[in-house]
Amino acid sequence: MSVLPEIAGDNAIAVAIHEHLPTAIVDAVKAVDGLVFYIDPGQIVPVCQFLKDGAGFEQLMGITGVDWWPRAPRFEVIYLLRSYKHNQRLRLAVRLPEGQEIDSVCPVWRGANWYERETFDLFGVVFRNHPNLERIMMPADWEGHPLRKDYPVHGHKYSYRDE
Amino acid sequence: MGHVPLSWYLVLSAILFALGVAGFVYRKSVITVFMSIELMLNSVNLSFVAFSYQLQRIDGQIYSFFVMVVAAAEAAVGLAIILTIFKNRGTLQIDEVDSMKL
Amino acid sequence: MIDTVLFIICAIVAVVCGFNLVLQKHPISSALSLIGVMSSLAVLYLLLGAEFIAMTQMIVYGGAVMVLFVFVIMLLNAGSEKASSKSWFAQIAGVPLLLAFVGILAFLIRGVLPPLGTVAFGSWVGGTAEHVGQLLFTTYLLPFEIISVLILIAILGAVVLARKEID
Amino acid sequence: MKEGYTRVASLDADHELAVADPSGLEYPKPSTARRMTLNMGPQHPSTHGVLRVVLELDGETILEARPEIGFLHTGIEKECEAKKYQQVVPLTDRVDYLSNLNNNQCYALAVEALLDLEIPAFAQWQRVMLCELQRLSSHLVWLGTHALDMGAMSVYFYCFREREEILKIFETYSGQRMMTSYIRPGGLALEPPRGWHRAISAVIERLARGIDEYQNLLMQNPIWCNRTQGVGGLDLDLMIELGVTGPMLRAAGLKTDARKDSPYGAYPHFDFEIPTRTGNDVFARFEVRMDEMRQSVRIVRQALEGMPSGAWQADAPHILLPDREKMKTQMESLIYHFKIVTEGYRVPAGSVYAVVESPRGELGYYVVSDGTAHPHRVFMRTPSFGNLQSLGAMLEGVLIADSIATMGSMDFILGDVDR
Amino acid sequence: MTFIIASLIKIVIVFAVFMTTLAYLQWVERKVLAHIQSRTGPLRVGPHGLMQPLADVCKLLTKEDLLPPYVNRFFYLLAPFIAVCLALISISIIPFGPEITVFGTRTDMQISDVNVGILFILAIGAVSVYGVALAGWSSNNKYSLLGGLRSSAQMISYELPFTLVIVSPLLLANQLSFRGIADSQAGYYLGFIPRWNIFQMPFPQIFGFIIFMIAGFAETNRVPFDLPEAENELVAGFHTEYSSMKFACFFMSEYANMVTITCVATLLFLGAWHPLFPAPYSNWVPSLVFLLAAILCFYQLTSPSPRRLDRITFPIFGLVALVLAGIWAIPQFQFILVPIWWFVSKVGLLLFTYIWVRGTLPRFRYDQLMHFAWTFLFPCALINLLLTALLVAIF
Repeated sequence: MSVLPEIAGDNAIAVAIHEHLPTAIVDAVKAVDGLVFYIDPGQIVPVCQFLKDGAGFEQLMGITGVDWWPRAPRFEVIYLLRSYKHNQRLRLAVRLPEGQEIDSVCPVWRGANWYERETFDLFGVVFRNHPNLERIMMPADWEGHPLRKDYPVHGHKYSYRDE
Repeated sequence: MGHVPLSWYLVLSAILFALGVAGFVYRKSVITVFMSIELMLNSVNLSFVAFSYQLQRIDGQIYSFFVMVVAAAEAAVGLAIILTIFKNRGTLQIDEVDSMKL
Repeated sequence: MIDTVLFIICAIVAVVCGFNLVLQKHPISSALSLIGVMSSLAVLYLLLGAEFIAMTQMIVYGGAVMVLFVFVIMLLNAGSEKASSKSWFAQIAGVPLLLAFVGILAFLIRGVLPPLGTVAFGSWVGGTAEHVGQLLFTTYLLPFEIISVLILIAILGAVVLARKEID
Repeated sequence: MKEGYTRVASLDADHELAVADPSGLEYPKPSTARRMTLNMGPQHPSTHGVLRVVLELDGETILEARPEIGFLHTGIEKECEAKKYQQVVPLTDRVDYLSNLNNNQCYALAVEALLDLEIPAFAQWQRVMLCELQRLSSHLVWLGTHALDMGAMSVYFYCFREREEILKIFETYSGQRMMTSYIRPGGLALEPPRGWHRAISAVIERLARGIDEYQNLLMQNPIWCNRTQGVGGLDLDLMIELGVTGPMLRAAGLKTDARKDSPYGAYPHFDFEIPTRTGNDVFARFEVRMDEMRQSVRIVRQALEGMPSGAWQADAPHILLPDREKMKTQMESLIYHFKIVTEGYRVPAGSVYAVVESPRGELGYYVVSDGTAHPHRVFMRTPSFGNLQSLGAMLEGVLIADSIATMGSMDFILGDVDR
Repeated sequence: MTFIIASLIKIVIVFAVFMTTLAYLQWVERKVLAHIQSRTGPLRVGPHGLMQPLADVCKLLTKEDLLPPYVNRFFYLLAPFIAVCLALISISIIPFGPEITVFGTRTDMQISDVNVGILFILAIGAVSVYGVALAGWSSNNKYSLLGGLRSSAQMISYELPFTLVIVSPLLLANQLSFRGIADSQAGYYLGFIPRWNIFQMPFPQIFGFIIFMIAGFAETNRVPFDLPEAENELVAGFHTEYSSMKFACFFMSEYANMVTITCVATLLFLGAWHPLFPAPYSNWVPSLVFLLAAILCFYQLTSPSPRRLDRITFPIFGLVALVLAGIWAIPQFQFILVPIWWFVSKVGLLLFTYIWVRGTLPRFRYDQLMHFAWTFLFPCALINLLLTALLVAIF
């Protein structure tokens, strides 16, 4: 039985998640606009499902990544949630080492589709069970993931072979 | 040569009719076969109008008018049938639409 | 003079288009050829003094029937015909038989029929709308009514056949 | 037509199974689903940019629509990471090039939150006023192009005529008509020009009349109503799930607006309403946007009346470039100037997600700072991206012409989608 | 022999005037649209852009003539030819004025008077679908194909109300020739109500006229029925792949069809060249109108104009109008010129309506268009015809 991080102790949403999925929240950080919960990568789908059904977060505003290279774990995947019922916003984050996959939240919100594709395209984070994990911004035959910090920003390499 | 003999019209009609028959026999697409029938009807119409001129009576023209109307009705139904055939079989080749044949 | 020239031009156009109809592989070329035949026939009708029939030919055949054909060909995007096996009889005997048929007809027309007159453009205009209408609504009233019922039936049949839920 | 139609035997598997031939003879399978694949775009007059929509058609009915994006991907988010904080502002202009001030504003809010900077009231009110003018101009472009898509040609010219007046105001403010970069972290880029009050009042009075005129022009037109009513609807829950925000949700009856839900800047001081409709179709979106324009006019009027006096920049010499005159006369200012231009300013480590209501919906900037003078990550949660995601679902089973109406009513900007 | 020479002269005149009209119609359209949309329209080429049609023609002629590689070449080239030929043919049987005597030769102001004129127009209209349909099909482009299909379906659908509504004036006139129909509309009820077919007893054809105009919009593919070329859906519809002169052919045929339709409307419903007022007054109306135009031109000089060129052009236009007023006031010319003036002004008014509508209305959706044709226009035309027939039979 893990304990809720101290900083999130009096946060109603965190407590609710904790009651439902005791090991889900691994960390919490105070950002300028509120708390950010760090979720265990394996439990992101149940947490999201709970937040959508139980806590009224109807909408997924976006999914994106942050590359902390060369720090490890390298990636953070950020989930921006929105509740119209309670007029709340919530930010979830998942720390992800390079090479590790994460479950897609498409079954929870259909709108995650493009955001996950974009995160995959630009960061190379692979989402398991995604219905159509293809490049969305870059051409289909593009090599590399541009928003990674180790992506070369100089030199030319482009092709329009595909489409 | 001042005027055209009426028989020329009739011969033209015969030639067109023969061409229609040829199309009907040789073509393999349902739609072209159908068009060949129209060609035959047209050639017959020409004879009707030519005879009407010869006899100085309009009855021939009336007949050709009726032929046209029947042809129009026939075209409507025929093309609907062709559409249906194409929907069900995906082809217009006449020898591939022969399930009635034993 | 002028009607001879017109007849020869139109006859040539009609025959060439007729051949084209038979020989072209693509249905749309055939359809266009058929329209060519019909237009030249319309001119011939005018020469024969059948104004109304000539215009009806263009309106009904050119404007309605053939548009339907073209429309259906485009809609189905029917491609060119595939060459397929023809019956040996048709291949060997078809063309000679047809030639013989035309020859016999020509012989009948020239030799057996009582001598026919010549066509002078404008010498007899019996086919104005007034004349045709007069006859159509008196002598031929019954056939006219029957044929309108036929058209109605055809329309209904076409609608039923072309419905989407055909099966 | 060599490859006009891609003939697909059947859409669904069970239909193919249904083809059982009693006679056992082989003949081609029935092609009940004769589909045509139509590439709408990336070069198409009605996709408003380089959107590509792959349409699977049965006749003129759309069976399936797959929007494909990325043709305008400029890598702005990557570029931001190479820039200093103050250099990012011009990039935000280019994201949604029809509502750049809202983007500026959102980025400024994010950076100001990280810096914990207090903005003077005058600057805040000016920001609100300009953002609302921007909303008006953006909606005017939307109305014009939307009407043009439907074949109503004249509305386009009327709308662009009015928009021109607004752009002229922006020009007097910033020297730029479109890419203003006027709202910056810490305040405004320049002092508002002399006579701004008079100029804006004149424009806003003209617009107030114009809006009614255009609405009457279209709303009382039966063809327009027929084209728009009952077209392009989608279930509200599904829209929310797909990430739709802004006028499209409001047209479906959900009363949501970031200006009210999470008030920012000077918006709490203003009295305005959130227009909603329940029609959930192209027509309802049209009405909502027209009403929004009226509300914007109302806000601008309030701003003109109650504009507080004060500084147009925060008192933060280490962040904001000093006055040109001061720089030439005061040593301290010169040092600040040198430091800001060469090094930029450091922003405390942390992250923030700032939200504004752009004309297209909720615009959010997620900025992560690692304590240096360059942003570590700038993620733009753009409304068009989320809205466009619902296009495929909206277009199923409608006619091609409806797809044009629907796309017009979504009001997406491809720069906003692809970033 | 005189017949042939007279015919040739007429053909030359009609062709020249018709082509110029087509070119300038496009200038007028651009100007009118521009003023509806608070713009100025063409201004650069010549005063008030008056040389614009010439520039357009030069431009279209000198543009590169593209032949896309995947088209069906024969039909691709044939289609614009069909379109423009058929569009130009129909003008040959339109009469522009009454029978006149020039240099001792009695002749019609018309290239040829066909007994079955109306049927001829209908026949040409029926066949002119092929230009559009073939263009759409042969371009091997999906947008073009959709445009072509739309247009053939639309033309067939609108052909019906169009034809039905034409029959009613024929019933009133008991004629099929345009000249006969025009002549049957001469004269006045009670001395001042013209016997135009829209006022004709026993059943005024005002509804017929409206239906005719609506169907005419559809037949000519104009807004709000311009679905075959709806540029926002189908890029440019059937002529997407056409450039240069071939595009110009389609363009020209559209305008030629417009002119033909308005001419037919004038002949069938608006009393052809018969004036609105009885004879002695009507002869002076043209002069009065030109005089008014001249006064307006000179009056414009009093207000400062934003354009410097107006100071020169307005007096010139005023002078031209004055000269025209003078010409129309010469009694020896009036018997030719006044009927033409009335005919042209009616046609011009209808053409202006076309342009006006284009500047105002949005476009229909395809199914709405079909629905409109079959469930509204067609029954209306049918009822109109039945009522007319009934009343003609009774009285």
